[in-house]
Amino acid sequence: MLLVTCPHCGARPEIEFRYGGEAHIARPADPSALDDRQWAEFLYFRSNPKGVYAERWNHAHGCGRWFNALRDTASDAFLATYPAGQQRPDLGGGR
Amino acid sequence: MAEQAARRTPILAPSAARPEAAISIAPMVPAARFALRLPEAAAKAIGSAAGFRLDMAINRSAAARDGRLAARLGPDEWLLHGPETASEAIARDVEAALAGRHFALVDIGHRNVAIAVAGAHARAVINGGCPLDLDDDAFPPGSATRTLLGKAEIVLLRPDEAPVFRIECWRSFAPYVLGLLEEVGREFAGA
Amino acid sequence: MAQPCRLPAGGRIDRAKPLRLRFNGRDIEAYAGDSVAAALLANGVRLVGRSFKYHRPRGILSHGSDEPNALLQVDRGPGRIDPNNRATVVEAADGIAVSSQNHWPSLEHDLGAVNDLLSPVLPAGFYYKTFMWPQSFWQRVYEPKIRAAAGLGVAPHEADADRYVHRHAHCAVLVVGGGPAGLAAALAASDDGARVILADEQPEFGGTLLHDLHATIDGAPAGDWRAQALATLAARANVTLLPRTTAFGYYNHNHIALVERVGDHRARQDDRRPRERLWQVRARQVVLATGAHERPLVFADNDRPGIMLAESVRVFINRYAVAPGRRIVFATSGASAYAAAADAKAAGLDVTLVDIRAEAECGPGPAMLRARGIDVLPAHTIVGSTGRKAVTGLIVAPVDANGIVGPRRTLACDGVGMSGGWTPAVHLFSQSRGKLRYDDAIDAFVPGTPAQAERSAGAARGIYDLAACLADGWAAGGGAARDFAATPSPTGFRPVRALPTDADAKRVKAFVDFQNDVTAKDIALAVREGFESVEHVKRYTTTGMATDQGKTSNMAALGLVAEILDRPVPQVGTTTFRPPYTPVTFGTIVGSARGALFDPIRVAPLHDWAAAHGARFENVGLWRRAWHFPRPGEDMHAAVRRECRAVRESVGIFDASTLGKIEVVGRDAAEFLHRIYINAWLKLEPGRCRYGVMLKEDGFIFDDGVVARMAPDRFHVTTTTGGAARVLAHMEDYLQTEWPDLEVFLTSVSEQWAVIALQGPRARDVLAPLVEGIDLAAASFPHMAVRTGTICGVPTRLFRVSFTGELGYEINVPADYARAVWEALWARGQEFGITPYGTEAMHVLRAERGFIIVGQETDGTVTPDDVGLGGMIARAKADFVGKRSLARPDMLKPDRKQLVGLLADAPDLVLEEGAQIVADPHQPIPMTMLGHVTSSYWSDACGRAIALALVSGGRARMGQTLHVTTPTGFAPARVAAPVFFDPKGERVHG
Amino acid sequence: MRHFSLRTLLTEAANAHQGWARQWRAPEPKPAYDAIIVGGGGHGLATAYYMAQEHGMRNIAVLEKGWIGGGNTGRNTTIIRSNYLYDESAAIYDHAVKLWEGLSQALNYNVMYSARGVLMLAHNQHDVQSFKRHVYANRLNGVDNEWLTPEQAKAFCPPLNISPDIRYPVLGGALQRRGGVARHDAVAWGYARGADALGVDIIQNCEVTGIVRGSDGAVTGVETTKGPIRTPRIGVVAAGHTSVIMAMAGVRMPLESFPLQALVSEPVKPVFPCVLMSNAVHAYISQSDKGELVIGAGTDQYVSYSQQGGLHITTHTLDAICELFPQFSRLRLLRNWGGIVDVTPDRSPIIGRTPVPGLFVNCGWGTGGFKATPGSGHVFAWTVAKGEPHPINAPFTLDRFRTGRLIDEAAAAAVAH
Repeated sequence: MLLVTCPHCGARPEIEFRYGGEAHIARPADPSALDDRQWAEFLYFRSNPKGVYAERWNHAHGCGRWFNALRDTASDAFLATYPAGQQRPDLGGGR
Repeated sequence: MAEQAARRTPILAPSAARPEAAISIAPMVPAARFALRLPEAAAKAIGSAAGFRLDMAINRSAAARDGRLAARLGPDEWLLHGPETASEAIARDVEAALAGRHFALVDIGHRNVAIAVAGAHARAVINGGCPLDLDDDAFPPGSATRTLLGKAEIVLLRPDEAPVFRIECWRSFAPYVLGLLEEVGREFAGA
Repeated sequence: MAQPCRLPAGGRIDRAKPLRLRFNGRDIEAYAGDSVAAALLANGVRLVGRSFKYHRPRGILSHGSDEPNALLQVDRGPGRIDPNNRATVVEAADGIAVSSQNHWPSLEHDLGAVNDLLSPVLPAGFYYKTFMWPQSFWQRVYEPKIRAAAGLGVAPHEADADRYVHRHAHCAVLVVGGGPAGLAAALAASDDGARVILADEQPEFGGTLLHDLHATIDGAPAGDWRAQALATLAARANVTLLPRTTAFGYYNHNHIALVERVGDHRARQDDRRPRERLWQVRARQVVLATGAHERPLVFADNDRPGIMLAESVRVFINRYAVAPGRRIVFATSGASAYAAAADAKAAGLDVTLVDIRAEAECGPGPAMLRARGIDVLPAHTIVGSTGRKAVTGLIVAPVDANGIVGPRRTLACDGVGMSGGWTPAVHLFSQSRGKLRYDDAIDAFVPGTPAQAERSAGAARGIYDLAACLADGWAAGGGAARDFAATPSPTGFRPVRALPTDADAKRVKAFVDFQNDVTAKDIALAVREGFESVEHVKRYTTTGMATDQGKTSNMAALGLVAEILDRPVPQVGTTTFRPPYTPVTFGTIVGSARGALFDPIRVAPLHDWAAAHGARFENVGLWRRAWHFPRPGEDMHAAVRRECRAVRESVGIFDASTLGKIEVVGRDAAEFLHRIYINAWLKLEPGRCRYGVMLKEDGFIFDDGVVARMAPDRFHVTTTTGGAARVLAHMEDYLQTEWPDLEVFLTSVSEQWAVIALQGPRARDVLAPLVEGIDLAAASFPHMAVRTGTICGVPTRLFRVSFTGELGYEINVPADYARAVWEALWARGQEFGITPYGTEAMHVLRAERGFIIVGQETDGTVTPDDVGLGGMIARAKADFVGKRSLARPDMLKPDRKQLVGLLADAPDLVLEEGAQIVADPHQPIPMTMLGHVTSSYWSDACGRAIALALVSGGRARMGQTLHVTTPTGFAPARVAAPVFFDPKGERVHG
Repeated sequence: MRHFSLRTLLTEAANAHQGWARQWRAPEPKPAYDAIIVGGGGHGLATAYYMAQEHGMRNIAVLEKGWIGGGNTGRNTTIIRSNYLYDESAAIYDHAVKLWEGLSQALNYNVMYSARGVLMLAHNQHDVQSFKRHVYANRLNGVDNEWLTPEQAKAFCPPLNISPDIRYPVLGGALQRRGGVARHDAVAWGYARGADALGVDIIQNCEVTGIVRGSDGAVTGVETTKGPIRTPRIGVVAAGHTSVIMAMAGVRMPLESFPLQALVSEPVKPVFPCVLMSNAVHAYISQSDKGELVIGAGTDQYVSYSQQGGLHITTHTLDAICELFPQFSRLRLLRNWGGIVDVTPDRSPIIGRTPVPGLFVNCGWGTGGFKATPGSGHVFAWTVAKGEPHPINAPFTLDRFRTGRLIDEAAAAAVAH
C-alpha cells in the first residue's frame, strides 16, 4: 500500500485516495472543434510510461481535494505531489 | 397531529462513555452538525464566524462557546458541531456572519452519527480498522480528520486532552462501525 | 517410559508444567516450552510424515519455520482443525491432537510409497510428456488420480471457529528478528525515546542466544546479556515487543505486514482473544535482522527420518533438552557444526563428525572436538544413508582433493546433523525490491542496495560472528559505532553442491527440495532440456515451490544449475522472493471482515419498520432494500400485484431513502449543472424540479435523477441509489480540476434526508392533514414542483414527483424523523388502504410508464437517444460532459439498439430479463442477435405481461414480430412503444 | 523434435533420462529475419508457432527480454472460458477454447487443459439479469453456457454456501462446462518447443531497446541488447509493456498498465472441483492439480510496472473468498505475486495493424489474456503473415476508439476476467 503525500494532509495511506489517471490532460475548451481522432486522443490515449509519470490523485477519504503527483512507475516512488492546476514541477535531469 | 414535533429515532441508542474503563465504545446523543464550505482565502480573512474558529490548520479542530466545535477537514471544508438544541441558532448565526460571501452551509445533523471511544486501549481499538498514526505526536489533542475505519469512511476527532476519540460516520454505516469497534474491542473488554 | 529421549537436565522448557498432546492417536507427554517437534522427538517419534510425490518416510529436518518435512494436521477442537502445520513451529499445548498427512492407509504403511518405486518414470516434468492419449483421458482419468495423490493435508470442512483482528501501527524503527543483531538494533534505536517495534517469530526473543550456551557477551554469559537486553527493552515505554510475530510481507513505502500468533499456544481458547492478529506497520526505518538458514547437504537418501540440520540438533539438545538420537553423526562442510557436535557430546550423546573439507581447511574445530573425545573424519564425503523409517547409518567415504572417492564405510547412528553452510534470510529484503548482491566468499546472495528506508543486519547479510552481529545490529539501529566483546563464533564453510559420490549420480535420490521431492538429478534433467533460467528450473521441477518456499533448497538448486552450466551463480540468477515469508492463514488477512462485518450492510431509516411488517429484502450495492411485502400465504407475484394495484387505485408508500442526494450551492450552481447534465438548467425556476440525465465524457448514460431548485443558488440533486458516491465524485472532479473558477460547493445529503414516496390517487388526502406551510392544491403545487414546510412538525422538502405515473409526493425529512413521519402517514392512510410497496412493485409501476432505470435499461454502452431521451438534449448548449462523443460515427448509426416495448404474443408470458431477440428463430447458429429484454413484468394495470427491450433499429420496427429466447426455445413478441399505461401521462396531474 | 509419449518416457527411464534433448534451442540472433515477434509469452510464442506452422514463415524470431513465459503467462490464475456477451468477444475466445481442446495433442506437450467448468455466481437481481443475457447470447452464438439455480450450483460445486442468510446470497449462476484451467507454464513451453522445431529462433535475455523505421516510416528492424536485427515486420506481443515498446515507434496507445495480483494457498487434497467466479464480491478461485487453491485478486488502482501491489488488494479478495467459503479461513496463503496487465478503455484487446507500416500489435488483454492464448496467437499469426486481420480479430482495431465502436464487455456486465 503506497504512502501518498496529500498537499493538504501530509502522508496518508493509499486506501484513502482515489487514482485519477494521467495528469495534465485538460478538457478541450471547445470539444466540437476537435475531429474524431483528436477527441479519441483526449478520451483514451495515455502515455503510460515506465518511469516518471504525472498522475492525478484524489484524497477521497480525507480532504477530498484532487492533486497531481510525479511517481516513478518502475519503482512506485513518489517524486513530488502538487496541487491540481499547477504546472508539472521540473525535477531536473530530463523527464 | 402536526403541532407536536415527531420523535427522533436514531440508528444507534446512545449510551454513556466510561473513560476510566479499559475500553469504552459508546454511541453519542444526537447533535447539531453542519458542513460548512468556504474558500480558503475567505476563511483566512475572516478568521472566525459565529464563534466558530475557521483559520486553524487543516485537520485541526477548535472548541467554541456552548459546547460548539469546528473541525477543519480540508482547505475549504469545516464540520461544525454543537448541541442538538443549538441547530437553528448555529445556522442563523453562520448565515448572518457569512452573508454576501460564497459559502455553503448544509445541515448534516441527521446524516452523521457519533461514537465515543475511550479508555486505555482506545487507540488500539481504533487502529483495529483505522490506518492512521494515533500517537500523541502524530494525532495530538485537537486533531480531526476524515479517514477510514475498515470499509467505512469516518471522521475521527480527538477534541481535547482527554483520551476520548470521537468517530463520526454516515448514518447507515453506524451499525458497521460500532460492530467493528466492538469486535476489535472484545479483547480488552473487562480487562 | 515417558519421554525416552528427554535429556535429564537443561533446556528452556518448564518441567514444572507437564502437558499432554496426541499424535496419530497416541499420547505424547511434553512440557511447556516445547514445540510439537521437540515433543515428538522427546518421545522417540522420528517418522512424522510422507513426502509429496514419492510418499517417502520423512522426519523433522529443522527446528524452525524453514521446516519442509514435518507437516501435521492440528486439531484444537471443532472448527479448529487445520492441515500443513510445521511441527517445528507449533507450540505444544495441552489437549491438542496432531496427526500426520499424505498417506493411506497409515503413516507406517503407505500405499502411496509405490511412487517411490515408480520414481524412474516420474522425473521432473514427466506429466508434460505423457497422459495425452486418448485426449479425453487427461481430464477423466489421469488428472483426478494426480490430484488425489497430490495435495498435502486435508482442507477443513467446517467454518473457522476462531476470531482474527487487525492492527495498524506506526514506528520510527521496526526491527524484524530478535536475535543478537535485532536486540542490539532495538536497544540502539529506542535509546532516545523513538518508537520501536521488535518482532520475532519465536515465542522467545534471543535467536541463537537461546541455544548458544557457552558464548559470552561483554564478559557475561550470552544468556544473561539477552535477559538484560530484554529487560531494558521491556521497561521502555517507547518499545513494543512482539514475540510469536512473523514479518511476512514487505510492501511499498515501508509498509510491513506481520502476523502475531495470539491464541494457538494457549491450551484453552479465551473467546475474547483472537487467534491471530495482522499488524500492518508503517515504519520510518526498517531493520531486517532475520538471520540465516542452514543448508542441508545433497547426497543420496539424505531425507531419512533422523537426518536433520546440524544447528537444529543443537537447538533440540540445548533449548528443548531433547536428544534427537543417542548416536549422532555430524556431516558438514563448515565450522558451525563443530559447536553443535561439542554440545551434543556435552549432553552425553555419542558423537562423530565428518567434514567434507581437508583437515587443513577445518581450522581449530577438529582439535577442539578431538579434545572432547569426538571422532572427526575430515576429507570425507557422504554417499548415502541406511534405514527406512529412521536412519540407521551414514555411509561415508574418504574423498581427495581431486574428488576421487575412496572406500565406503557405514557409521552406525540414529541421528544425523548435517550442515552445508548458511544462507542469509534475504526474503524480506528482496520483497522490498532491494537489489541482491552475490557474495562469493560466503557463496550466498546478500542485501545490496536497499530500495526503501531499510538496513539489514547480522546474519541476514552474511555476518555470522556474534560480536560482529551485535555491532552490526547496533549500527543498524542507529547507534553510534561501538564494539561488542563476544566469544568468537565458528564461522566459514566450503560451498558444496551435490556431494562427491562413487555411486551413479544419475540413479540416486539426493534431495534438494525435500517437500516437493526434487532431486539433484531432476535439476540436471531440467538443465539438459534447456531450462536454464533458475525460474524455469523452479517451474519445471517445482523446486522451491513448496510450503517452505525454498528456504532450505533454493541455494542448493541455484548452485547445482550454476555447476552444470559452469557459470557463476549470479549469472544463473536468484529467484524473486514474494510474500509471504511464511504461510499466513487467510483468516489473519481477513481479520474481522467476516459475516456482518464483511461488507457494511447499509439500511435506511425505515428498515426496521419494513422488517416488522414482513418485508423481504434485496441487496442493492451495500444497501438492503425492502423488495416486497408479502402477506401470509402470498408469493412474491401476488404481493407485487397487490402493491401495484394499491398505488394505481388508492395509495402506496415506499421508502426511497437510498436515493443519492447532493446539495449544490453557489452562485454558479445552475451553470455547473448545465455543464454536467444533457438538458438545460439555467432557466429552471426556484420551487421547480426537472428530470436530468448525465453522461460520462464518452457519451454513455452515467446517471439520472430529479433535481430541484430550492433557491437561485441552491439545488437539491438526486441520483440513483448505486450512483450516489460516483456521481458526487464525478461532479467534484469536474468542479475542482476543469472548472475551478465556478463558485459551487457540493455536499452529500443522501443520509441527511430520508425519502418517503407517497404515490397514488389518494396521496394528497393522506398527506394533507400532516403538512403545514405548504399549499397542496394542484394549482399551487403542480407536478414537478418542490416546497419546503413542515410535516408532523419537522422540516420537510416536499417534492411533487412521480416515478409511478400516479399523483405522488416524495417527502424528504431529516433521517431520524422518518420513522415517526412514516408511522403518521401509515396511520392516516389506513382509511384509504395505504399499502407499503417494495422495489419490485416500484420497478413494475415505472415500467408500465416506460421510465428507464439506469443500470437496467442502460449498461454503460447506451446513449440518451438509444433510450428515447435524445429530445432532452438541450440543442442550444455548446457543450456538456459527453456531448462531443455523441457525434462520433458509431453513435449516429441507425442500427443502434433503441429502447422499445415488447409484447409477447402470449399475453401472460413474462419474458426473461436478459433474453435475446432475433428476427428469425430458424437461422443457423451463430444467429444475428438484435437486442435483449431489459425489463419484464406482469402488469395488472395492463392486464398482460409487458417488457422493455433494447433492439437494433428498434424504433423503425414498431409492429414487427420478433422472437425472444425462452428457457425452452423462442417466443414471438411484437415491438411496441415503450409506454404501456396512461400513454399521455395524465394521471400525475391528479 | 522427439515425440513425447509414455513410450519415450519409459525408454528414457531405462536410460536414467540421459537422452532428453533441449526442448528449444538457444540460438544467437541472425542479422535479419522475415518477421520478429517482440515478447516471448504465451501469445507471442503461439503467434510464432502458427506463423511457422500455418503460414510457412520459418525465418522468424521471438525476442524475449527475460525468460519465456516469465510475464503474465506465468503469473495468471489460468482460467479459460469463452462465455462473453458480444459476438466479437465470443468469437475470439471460443476460437481459443476450440484450440485449447486439442492443444496438448497438437503440440505434443501436455498443457493439462482441464475443462472442469467455470461457474459464475449471481448475487443480486442485476447479476441474474446480466448472466441470463450472457447465457442466451452465448447459446445463440454456439457457445455453451447454462443457468443454474442455487441448488444446481451447489451440486456442481459442493463447497459452495447457498444459505440465504449470508451477506450476498447466491441467487444462481452461469456455468460454462467447457471452461476450465490449464498449466500456464506448459503452454509457453509447448509452443516454444513446437515453434523451435519449425525453425523459429527463440532468443531469450534479448530486450528490444528500439524500433528502427525507414524513410517511408515503415519498420526496418529493431535494436536489442544483443545488437540490431533487420526485419520488415514486427509483431508486438508484450503484455504489460506494450506502451513502452510502442513508444519506441512513436505510437501512443489507449492503454494503462496496472499491477494485477494473484495468490495460492498451501496445497491440500482435492476440495474444489471447478473454477468459480464471483464478480459481485470479487473472488475467483480454482484448485491446481498440485492442490493449491489458486485465487485471483484485483488490480491496484495506479499505473505501475513493478509487479508488486498492495496488501489491501489481497485482503479484499480473501475477505470475499472466506465469506463464500468460511471453511477456507484456516488455510494459509503460500504465495502472492503480481503481474502487469495493459488495459484498454473498453477492456477488450487490440489486435491488428498500427499507424506504422510493418508494425503490428496484439495487446490490451487486461486481466483475461491467458484464456485467449491459442486463439490470439492463431489470428495474430494470420495478421502479421498476411498483413491484414483475420476475420475474427477484424473488429479489435485501434480505430474503434475513434469511431466509438467499442466492445465493452465490462460495461455490459461488470465482468473483468
